Amino acid sequence: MNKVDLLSLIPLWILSSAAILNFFSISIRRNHKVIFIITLVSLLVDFIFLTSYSIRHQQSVEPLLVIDGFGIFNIGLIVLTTLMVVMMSYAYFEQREERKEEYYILIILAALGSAILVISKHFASLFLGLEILSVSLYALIAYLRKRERSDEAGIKYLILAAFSSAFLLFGMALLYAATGTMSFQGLADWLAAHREVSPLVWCGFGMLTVGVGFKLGVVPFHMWTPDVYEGAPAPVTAFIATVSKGGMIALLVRFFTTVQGHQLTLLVTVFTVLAVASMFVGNFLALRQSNVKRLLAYSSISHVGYLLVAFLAGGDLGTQAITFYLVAYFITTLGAFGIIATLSDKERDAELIEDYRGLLWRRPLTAIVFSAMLLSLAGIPLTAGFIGKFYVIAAGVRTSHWLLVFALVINSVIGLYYYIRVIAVMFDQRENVRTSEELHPLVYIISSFTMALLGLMLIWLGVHPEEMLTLIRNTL
Amino acid sequence: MIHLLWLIPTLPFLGALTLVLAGSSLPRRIAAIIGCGSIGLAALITLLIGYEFLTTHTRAYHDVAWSWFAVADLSVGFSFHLDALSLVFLFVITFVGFLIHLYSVGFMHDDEGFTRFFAYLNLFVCAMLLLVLADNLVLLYLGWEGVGLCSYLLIGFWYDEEKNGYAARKAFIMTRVGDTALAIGLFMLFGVFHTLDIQEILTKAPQLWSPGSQTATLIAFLLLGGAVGKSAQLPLQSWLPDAMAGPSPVSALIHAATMVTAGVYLIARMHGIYELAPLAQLWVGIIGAITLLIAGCSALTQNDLKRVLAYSTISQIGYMFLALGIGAWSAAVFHFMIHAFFKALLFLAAGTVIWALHHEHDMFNMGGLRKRMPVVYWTFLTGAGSLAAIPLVTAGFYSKDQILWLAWGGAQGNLWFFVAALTGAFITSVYTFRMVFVTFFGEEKTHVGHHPGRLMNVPLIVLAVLSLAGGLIELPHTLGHVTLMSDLLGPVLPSTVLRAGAESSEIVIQLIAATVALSGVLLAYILYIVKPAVADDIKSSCYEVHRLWYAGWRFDDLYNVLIVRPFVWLSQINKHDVIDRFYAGLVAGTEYFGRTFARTQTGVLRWYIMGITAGAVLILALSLVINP
Amino acid sequence: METIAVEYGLVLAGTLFALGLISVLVRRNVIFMLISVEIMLNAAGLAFIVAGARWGQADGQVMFIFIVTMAAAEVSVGLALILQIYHQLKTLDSDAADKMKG
Amino acid sequence: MILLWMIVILMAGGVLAGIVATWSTVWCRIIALTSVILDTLLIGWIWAGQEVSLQPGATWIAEVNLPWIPSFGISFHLALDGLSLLMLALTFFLGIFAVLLSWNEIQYRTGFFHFNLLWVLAGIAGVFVTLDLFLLYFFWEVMLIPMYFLIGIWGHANRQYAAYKFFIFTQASGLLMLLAILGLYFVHGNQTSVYTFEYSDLLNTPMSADLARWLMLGFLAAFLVKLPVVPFHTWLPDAHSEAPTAGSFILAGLMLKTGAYGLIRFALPLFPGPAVEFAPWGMLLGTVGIVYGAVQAFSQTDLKRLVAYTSVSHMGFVMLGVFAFTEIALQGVVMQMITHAISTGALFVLAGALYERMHTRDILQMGGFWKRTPFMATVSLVFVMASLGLPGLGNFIAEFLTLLGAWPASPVLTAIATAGLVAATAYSLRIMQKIFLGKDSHTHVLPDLSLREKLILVPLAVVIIMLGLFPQRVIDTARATVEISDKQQNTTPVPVRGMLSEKGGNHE
Repeated sequence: MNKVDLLSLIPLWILSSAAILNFFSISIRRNHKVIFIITLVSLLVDFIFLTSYSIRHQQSVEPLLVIDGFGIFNIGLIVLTTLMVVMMSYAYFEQREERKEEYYILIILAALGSAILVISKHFASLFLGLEILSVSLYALIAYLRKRERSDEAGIKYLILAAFSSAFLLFGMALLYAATGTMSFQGLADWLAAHREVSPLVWCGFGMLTVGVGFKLGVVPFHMWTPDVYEGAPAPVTAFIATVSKGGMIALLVRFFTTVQGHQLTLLVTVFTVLAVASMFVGNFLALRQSNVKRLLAYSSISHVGYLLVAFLAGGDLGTQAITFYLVAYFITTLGAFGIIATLSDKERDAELIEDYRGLLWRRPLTAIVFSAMLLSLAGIPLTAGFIGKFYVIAAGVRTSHWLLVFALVINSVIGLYYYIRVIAVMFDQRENVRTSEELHPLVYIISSFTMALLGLMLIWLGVHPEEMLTLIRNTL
Repeated sequence: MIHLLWLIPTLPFLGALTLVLAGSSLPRRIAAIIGCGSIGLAALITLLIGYEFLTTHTRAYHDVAWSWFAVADLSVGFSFHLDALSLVFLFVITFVGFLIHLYSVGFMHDDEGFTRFFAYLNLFVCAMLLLVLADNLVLLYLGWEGVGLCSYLLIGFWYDEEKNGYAARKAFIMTRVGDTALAIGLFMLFGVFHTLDIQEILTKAPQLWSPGSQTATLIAFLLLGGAVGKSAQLPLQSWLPDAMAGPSPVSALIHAATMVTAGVYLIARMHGIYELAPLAQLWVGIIGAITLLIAGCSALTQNDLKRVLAYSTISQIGYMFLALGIGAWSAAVFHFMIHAFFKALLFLAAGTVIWALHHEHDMFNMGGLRKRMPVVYWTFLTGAGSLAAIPLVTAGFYSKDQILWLAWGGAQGNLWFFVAALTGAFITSVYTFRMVFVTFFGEEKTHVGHHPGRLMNVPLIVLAVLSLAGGLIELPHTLGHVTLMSDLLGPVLPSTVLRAGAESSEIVIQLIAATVALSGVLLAYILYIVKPAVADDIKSSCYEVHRLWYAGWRFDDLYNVLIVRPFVWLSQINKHDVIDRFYAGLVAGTEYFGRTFARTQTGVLRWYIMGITAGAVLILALSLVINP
Repeated sequence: METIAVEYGLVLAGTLFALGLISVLVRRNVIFMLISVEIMLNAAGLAFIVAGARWGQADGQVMFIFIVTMAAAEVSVGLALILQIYHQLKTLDSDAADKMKG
Repeated sequence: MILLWMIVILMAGGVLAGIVATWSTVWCRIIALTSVILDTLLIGWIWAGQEVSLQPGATWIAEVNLPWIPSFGISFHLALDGLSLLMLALTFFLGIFAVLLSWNEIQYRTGFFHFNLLWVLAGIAGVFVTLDLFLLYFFWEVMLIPMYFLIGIWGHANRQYAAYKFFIFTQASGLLMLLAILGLYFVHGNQTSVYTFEYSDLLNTPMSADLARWLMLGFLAAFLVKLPVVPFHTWLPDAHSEAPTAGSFILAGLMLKTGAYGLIRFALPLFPGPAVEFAPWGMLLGTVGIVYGAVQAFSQTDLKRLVAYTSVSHMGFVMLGVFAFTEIALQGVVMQMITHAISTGALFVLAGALYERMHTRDILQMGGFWKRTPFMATVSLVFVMASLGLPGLGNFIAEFLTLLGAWPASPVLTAIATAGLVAATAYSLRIMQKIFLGKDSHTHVLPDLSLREKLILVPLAVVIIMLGLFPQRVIDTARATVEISDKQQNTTPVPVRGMLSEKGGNHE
């Protein structure tokens, strides 16, 4: 590992050093504000540094990592998202008496793991990134120790994650045993070389899929999603929904494009089945859900299904679609959970649909932003979600995956129902007063600033997506 | 002068407009002046134009108000066409209309809807004038529907009576059925000629169609459908008796003198097509013949004064159709005019009686009015005489006799028609004088409330004079041989050809007709003056027949069973849209799935692990199946 | 000395994996579930070793060390969580932790 | 550019009204009103000015074409021709009354209401002028959301259900259209390697008959549901009966027309071949709609529901006319779009007025109101007569032309449709009968129309009569468009039409 490699990994260095810095500052003196600011600044710096990379940057750290446009873009996305999460976390944890500081260390580490994930081109680095992400997530999910549900979610996630990563590893091992290489490229070459492939490889791919599928939360590996979403603190949920899933998808895209997954009928079939299943099951489950967090969890399942449509469509258009969809979906999800976070109080998160009755008349701006987010999830014009969905459908139609496209359409109609239901509740006349006690106004200013920012980005991307589109185009 | 033609429909329209806008705020005097004045002026102009038309021997006058609408090869103008035929109708509508307006001023004097009444009446006259003046079928259709609307409004004039409203609705809907046929006829005509200008069609038709052409026949039948609806002929006649729910002047103007004869006008107007469709024309005759008989029979059994008149109207129009059917065009128009006179007279007189007896409609509760209301009595008598076609003195004799004679002697006439007409004539005179005797003779049963003023008497007298003298403009050449009417109509309507060697028998026919009419009167005299018991005996002896006739041959029941009930039933059972069930089903299905899947989310860790394992197994199995 | 064929190694690893899996399924005690998962992980590790041996590379063993380290980390966090659970539920029965469902 | 302004004015006005409302509702209403009136004046000015370019073969009266998302070949392309001109005029004209209607009815969340109201109008106006398919879908959706809120927040008792139903029906069909649009986009792109959503470029894109058929169905789905055509109509009665008066007014008056407009502007010209194949079915659907709607209307007791079904029936004429492919029929359709908007809209206004007075929409509880509300009765008479197609009123021209034009295409169906007019008479007179005629056995006070209501209804009545007597101006305005799309059809082989007229069997 030479100097250039070290230099090219600076974004990762910044993250890890930020974590360590926090660590020390805690050992000196616990201060929420300080930690918060350190985290904020380091993330900002990281992001700014990333923007300095040229779009066509291509630098690989043999044999594990490759830093290219796609990777940089996704790291940037991850860092930015983490930034948002951190910003909304401050108010959220300020209300709670737990020791808040370690939270920031964990979240930075998780971000780091996910960052490694998106630039890895080797099973080892994949595994490394994945585990850094997962282990810090275990702690994050169960961070609010006082909450029973928090712990339950934590243990569930831990066991299942470990279980699935066992599959992942075993799959890797099989592939390694069969092919003798663990780098994606090597695998691709091997596949190109060997026409007929041994069952060993197939099993390898199969088990790999299980591991990946779990992280993505696609049917039938989805069952953890609602529980974890519900149990985890709102900001953490936002993080899981965005960074951890997004990182995995990015990795999947890279893996597939390198090994030409679209030639492998098995993988295509498997993922088609998973996609369709996820769309339907996710939406059906969400239909009669009265807990907003769970509802969003189920909707995320179906959204991964939508993403897989673009993923299966493949090609440049497909990848662009995925990337754009991720951006839109990140903004939307952050917004949604951010609002849940801001509305939450000491005892519990504002997760029951009843908590939102008549919100429009109590806190108009919050309500409007939230409805904007929901409409974006439903893919209604003027929002980023619409362009994203449009892009995905376009990719599907382009490669005439009619089955998938129709499934998508049907599901977005079903999905409409429950998104609208939440909105309807918010716009309902009856006003029930549910006031959380006042905190320092600054706290609110931060979180509402974040919300406003997200809302604006949402609309901006929906109305004028041109810049983002071109950016994505160029990164690929 | 003639260029003032456009004023004739415009004046009533303006009258109606002002009355509607002013609303009930207007004092009655003013409303009356506006209402009658507009028609009066129109009548005056009509007379002047008519005079000029006759003196200058104009064949036709054409006047375009404005181009209504023009699309592709269709171009419809809001334009008028005046020729002899429309002139006759113009005269009747405006003149009789004016008299009836005058009468109404008295009749409606205490009614709260006074202004509204005159508004409708004016509007009606306007629409009717448009109908007869229209130079194209679309404008004619406008008038056609317009009069329908007014008739609806006027039948339901006393709307707080639930049943009046329904009678009105019935009238509108039944005529609308006919109108539908007419409309389709229009579409076909346009499809063939690419124009809806009447004169153009009439000139083009012979060039395009050979006599008996299929299309011509079809179109002719469709037009006939329209005519049948408006003129209350078989099978759409049953609305007219119920239409009597309206005030008497309305019955006089709309349901006797003018609107119901629109069908006659239409067929006469489109005679060119019927000449090319002999089959259709024959059916016009047949319908007329049957209608005049069954309506006559029903008239025999009615007790309500106005219903008798209503049925008699149906049967008289039947005569006109018969005349049209045998190509006796001018005879039909002639009878129309005379009928307008005496039937308006009869209705107005009957109206007066009913009005005087506090809305007593049943004539068996009247009687002995001869002395009480002499004017009404004498006028009514003349009207009745004219209706029963009492020989020589009455106009009705001449008009009806012409039809009878041509039914026998006309080229298209035949024995059946003649017999039917003759029987009809007999029945007519019987029920007419039954009416007269029962109402005006015998002892008084109901006390006369208030007596009609001059406003109501004058129109009666004028109409009485007309229904006596009106016949003098057209006399058979056996006596006098005056042919003003047929000469006038000559240029518009072809004259009727006689069957070879039938000329001689005309006098015979007239004698037969005269005797039949008189014997009818005699019979009525015997049954209702000499020994009324016999009448009751007859009634009770053939009770069923009596019931059947009384109910107008049960056509209403028939239609109820065949059309109305099924329609209502259908719409009722499907009130909550069966199609909606399908979508409801979809929703239910989705929610079912929702519940089912929700049950899989148990929250038990091992269950989740199970799920993952199952998925893994599935995938591995798949991989072993699929791998190439 | 003659080497064992790769297949046997893999079969052994597979069996181990299967055993671990089954015991995760059948066990209700959270600690035992954790242990069983560890077994599965180690099965994967073994598979790596075998694979590595097949190709005569060190990568397999490297991966194994990774796995062991990760496992250690996981177990530490896991045990901490299990402690919490025990405080709240007063039991280690995983089925007791089913507050969240539907 | 002026087109852009019209839409911007509405949107800006909406936002402004929404903000102002927090201080003064009156000013909010005034702002809304002025912005609509402003647009009306603009369009009126255009109409007055543009005599020349209405002639056939003329270019667009007004056009604006800005790049929007070039990487997809999406441009913000609006253009105005005769048809759009009429529709815009209608939209803004009715818009005024929509605002006036809510003057008293809406006392609750006034600002947000007017925001939605104006945005619906903006969306509709957009649909009427867009020439970019992506933009079409965009506006198509933009008009739905505010409408959803209008129904869902200010509606009657069962509003939520109605709102969902409306939203999901229209959304589902809209998405199918989106699929079709994308399909067309890629078909065109793959052949010419020019990826664009531009209407004029996508016209006569060569493609396999099969594909064309599917794509057209995608478009039809959206338009037929909006129209609505019978199997897909069930959202309409609920939406209408639950929506606030202004909502029903706009739904009936404008939103349904977007479906008709879509058929004429997009579905037919883009897929001439399949359209001709579909024609007999289209006409059949239309006829079924006419009869079914009429029968349904007759049995309803909820006044607004009844009127809703009458619109189903009237929209049947649109289907019938559009797929007859004759200039006369198309003119009839255009006329129908306008006159139906006015007459049915007015009927909803009356229903609203009655509801304000009696707090019920059940006509069985009414009757004999003529004595007490003569003015209302007279006005209602006008619109009832309009809805049964009485000559002299606008609807007659529309229905007459439609039927006349449809006759050569399919005599049988036309005959049935004409017979449907009898049913129309039945239900129309039923309205009069139940509400205004009969015994008046009611105690509650029933004032006649207020000045504001007169201000709304009298202009509508005048317009409907004017359209009945002097329709030529409208016909001329639409001629250019109609002739184009008519030629468009006639250039393509028409086996169907021959077949159909055989059925009539009356040509010598």
